[in-house]
Amino acid sequence: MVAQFMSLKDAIATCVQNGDTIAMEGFTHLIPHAAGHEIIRQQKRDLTLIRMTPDMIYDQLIGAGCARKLVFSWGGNPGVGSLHRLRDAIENGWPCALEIEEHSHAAMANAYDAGAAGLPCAVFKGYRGAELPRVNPNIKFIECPFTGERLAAVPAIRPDVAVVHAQKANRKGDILFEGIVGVQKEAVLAARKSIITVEEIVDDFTDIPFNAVMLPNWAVTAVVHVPGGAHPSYAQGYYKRDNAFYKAWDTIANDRERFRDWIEQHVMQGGPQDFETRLKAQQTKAEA
Amino acid sequence: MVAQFMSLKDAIATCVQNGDTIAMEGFTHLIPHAAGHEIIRQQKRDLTLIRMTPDMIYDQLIGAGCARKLVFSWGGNPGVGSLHRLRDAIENGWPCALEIEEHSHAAMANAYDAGAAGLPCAVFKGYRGAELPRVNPNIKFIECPFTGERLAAVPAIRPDVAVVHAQKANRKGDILFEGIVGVQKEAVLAARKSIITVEEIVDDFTDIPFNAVMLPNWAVTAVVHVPGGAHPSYAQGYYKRDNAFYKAWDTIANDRERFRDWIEQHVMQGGPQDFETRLKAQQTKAEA
Amino acid sequence: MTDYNSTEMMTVTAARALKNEDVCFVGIGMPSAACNLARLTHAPDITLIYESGTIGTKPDVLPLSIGDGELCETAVNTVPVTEMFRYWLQGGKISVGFLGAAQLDKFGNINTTVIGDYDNPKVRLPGGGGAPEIATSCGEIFLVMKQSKRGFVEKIDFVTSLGYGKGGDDRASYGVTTKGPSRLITDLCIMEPHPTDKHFIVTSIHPGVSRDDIIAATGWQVEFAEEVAETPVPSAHELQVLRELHARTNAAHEGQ
Amino acid sequence: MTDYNSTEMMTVTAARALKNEDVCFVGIGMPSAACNLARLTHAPDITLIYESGTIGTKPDVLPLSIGDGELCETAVNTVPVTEMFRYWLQGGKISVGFLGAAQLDKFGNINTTVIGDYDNPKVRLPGGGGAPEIATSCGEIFLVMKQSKRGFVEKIDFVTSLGYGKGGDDRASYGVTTKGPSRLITDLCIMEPHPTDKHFIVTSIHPGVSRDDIIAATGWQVEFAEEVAETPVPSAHELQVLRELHARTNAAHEGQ
Repeated sequence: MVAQFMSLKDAIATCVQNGDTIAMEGFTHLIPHAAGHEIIRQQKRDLTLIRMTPDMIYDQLIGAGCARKLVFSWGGNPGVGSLHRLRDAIENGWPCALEIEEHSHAAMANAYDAGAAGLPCAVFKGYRGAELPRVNPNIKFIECPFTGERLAAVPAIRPDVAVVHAQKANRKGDILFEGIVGVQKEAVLAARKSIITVEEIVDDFTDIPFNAVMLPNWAVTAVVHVPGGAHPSYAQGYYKRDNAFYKAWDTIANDRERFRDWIEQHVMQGGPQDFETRLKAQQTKAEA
Repeated sequence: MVAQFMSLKDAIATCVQNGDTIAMEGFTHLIPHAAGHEIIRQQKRDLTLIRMTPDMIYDQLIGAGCARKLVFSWGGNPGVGSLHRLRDAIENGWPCALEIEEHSHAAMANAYDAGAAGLPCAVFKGYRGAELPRVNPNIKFIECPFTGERLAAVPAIRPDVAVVHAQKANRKGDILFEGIVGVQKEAVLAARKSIITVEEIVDDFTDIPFNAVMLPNWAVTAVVHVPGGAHPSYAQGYYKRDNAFYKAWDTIANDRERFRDWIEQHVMQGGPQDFETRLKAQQTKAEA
Repeated sequence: MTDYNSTEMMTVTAARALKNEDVCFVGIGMPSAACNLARLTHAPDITLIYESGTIGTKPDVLPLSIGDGELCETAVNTVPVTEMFRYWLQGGKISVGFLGAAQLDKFGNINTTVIGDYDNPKVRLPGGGGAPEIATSCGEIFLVMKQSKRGFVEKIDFVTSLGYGKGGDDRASYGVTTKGPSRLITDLCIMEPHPTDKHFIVTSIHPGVSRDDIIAATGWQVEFAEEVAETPVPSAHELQVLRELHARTNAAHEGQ
Repeated sequence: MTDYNSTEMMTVTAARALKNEDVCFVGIGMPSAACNLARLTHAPDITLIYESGTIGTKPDVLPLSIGDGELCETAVNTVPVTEMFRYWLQGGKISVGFLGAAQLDKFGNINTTVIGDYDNPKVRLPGGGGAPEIATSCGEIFLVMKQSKRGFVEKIDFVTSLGYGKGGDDRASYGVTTKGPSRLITDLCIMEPHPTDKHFIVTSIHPGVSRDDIIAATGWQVEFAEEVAETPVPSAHELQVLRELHARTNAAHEGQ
């Protein structure tokens, strides 16, 4: 099955079901914010959300009541502080209870790698002397059959759907990632279905390097053209991280009502086209 | 310790000791032939040679009596036929007995990956229903602690020295690989010491892609400038594979005396500078 | 009978087994010719993958080795060999694997390791290479091999790569969930596995070949399907494309 | 006393602990400032690695997050996060890891997970992120943290990342072969582990700080070395470089 070009609305409606396990990845860079908003707009529920760094995008999904469970390794607003919606869900069950499965970055990176590699589990040198194995039954230990060395094991991540943002697709639906590439390729290869939002669709990839980080069209389910779709995260070569908005989020998310208003105004009444608009506004401001 | 620029003679003399375990890699592309010849010239002995595809380069080392053991997954002259020196060593112990440890490509690729990753073993879905586990005690099976699935395990490859060829180094000793990159990066990261021969030394790498396949200078021991050093293998962007010589090797290697004469003339009485000369001769011929 | 030889018949028949949407792991030699013939005729969008890491390659000439520069230059993407075996092959992304063999048994188990005893071989063959995991990780396997009593044997000397094992459900008993060798294409006929026992049965005979020819070239008791088809002959177009491919290839390799 | 504040004292002291040949895994915040100060002063060739995959990065301004574009643009190479944690961190390629904490005990075990009970936390902190494996895979660990009784506690609520465990040889009992937290740099002093028991001992006190200041800001029984040094004050050059770095950073982040 070769990648289909779709609208964001259709891609989320077709690929994401209530109760699904979803990995939305992007390590600071290329975070699929537009796709996250579409999931909120379509009021998907009971999702298990997987992400190494559940930052603003998951704060929004959790605060909007889309998530039942979170699998993660670091939940904060980097350089700013707490994720207030995430904490409110964990500490107070608002707007609904949130089950958590907590790992380290190394465990999750290895679990994505194992998922992409078709393995049932990842084996790594991890969690030595750490306490997470006490509270997370999905951390076990095995012995190297040659040396007897004790190694940690975690289940491979195999999401129903991976959602990522990339710089470019070509007209065939092949995808190109550049810069900080995170675990996006692994997440897509590990998932049953995948949605890739992209900044730009180009005619062909004839001028890209031999060893570029990319996905061929037959390894992808849906490709969606959403310029600015990573904002306030960034897309290397297109626009910078909107650090000011990450700081502003701290205030918005710190109050339930203010958060609800923000979601209502910017997500429920918005659409994917807003991201390009927002970007242009930001760029105009920067140039001023 | 930052990479040192050395002559090929000094690099082999400094880094390679009799009895060492050596991985010389290059998957058809970028095979370090010049370095192999220097090992023969310096009459290194009792080496354990590791390589997925022990083709002409290991045929030469084995025929010249450098090796005591071979760890491999496919031993042939691709598209041409047998490796006569390898077969003569295995079947007749000439010029000396050769112990073999045989794997599949998947096993060795995973074992290099595990070596680079600092793991004692690689765990993968392999050798199912295959007979190699009966004859190779370094293939074992473990169970996934979550699913009970039976998975193969092999020891990580951790060579004393990795020897590879690359297109470029910059003046700091950072290394760039392009095209078919094989397992070279993994081999270097898995090894205690490494020797990289390169086609070219450039001032800097400012124009290479963010996600290029490369090694920083502090992950490399010795960098050696040997233009043409992969011949008759090839270097993408520099020269093509000398398929005619791979075919000619079949005749040279099929006879012990002819092989000895060839080694005496082209290796023992030769030097690293011959590779550039050979390349120019080949190119002149191709242009004629 | 049109003007073609038995190798061309085998190659064209193997090429026809491939579909436009296949993702195919290509071995060197005959598989490479068949896969590229398919790409140059009825399956222009087929994805050809070589174990050197080249994904979606479109070589103009056949590579001598699985890592020729042409493969990388014409590929959609080139990945490290570790990634090729881990994410793409083991990850279950390949629909068809093409394999040949030195020895083959009626259950499609193949030997490319040794003739004779492993520790004291009569002939030391190149070894398994990618085959042991190609055989179990690809969606299905097409075997391509010229028939002879030396190659098609009752018992192979070494099981390099699993086919249907001892037949029946034996393949699944190793934890293997893929289909296995669903087609064996030779210079004489096409064989397919028995629905339950999984031994190969002749289902189509190439034009001009007799049942006795097949029996004479097979080391096991040959079984014929109730209805045996006649394999369609190569078309003039297929033969032309194949011959041009070989001519380009020879010119390129000799020219060096 | 020259004109500097205690945070600057801490940052400069941490920077000085780094050597020109170090390969350093950098966390965000204080570690990032210290590492880049080292690079801009006495250790121009230091290799700074951020867990986002950027190797040998030379940012002109401090990143707000560990994955800002500036890190990639100025790096020698940027690798996938899987590779960063597998080949570079777990592969033993990093000489120094810089960590902070919410809670710390006298054996250098750190908590960045929860205050209170894990299942019913008083405060849910961000979690371990890269720290559990940074703490065990790097050649040695430098801890940087402002001192307070709330942070420097007798018993941490959750062991996110291993220091010396229960002290003595406990760290090695987990199969960990790296050195562990060899230096704790605070706004008041430098502590180093006892040679055998491994609890932290004050080895150097920052100018203008008294022993009572340290005791008052520490939740465990403070031990002082037989000979306690006075930490050298920041040089004018170091202060200038650090302040310019912060000024550039603030301008860049506010300007967006």
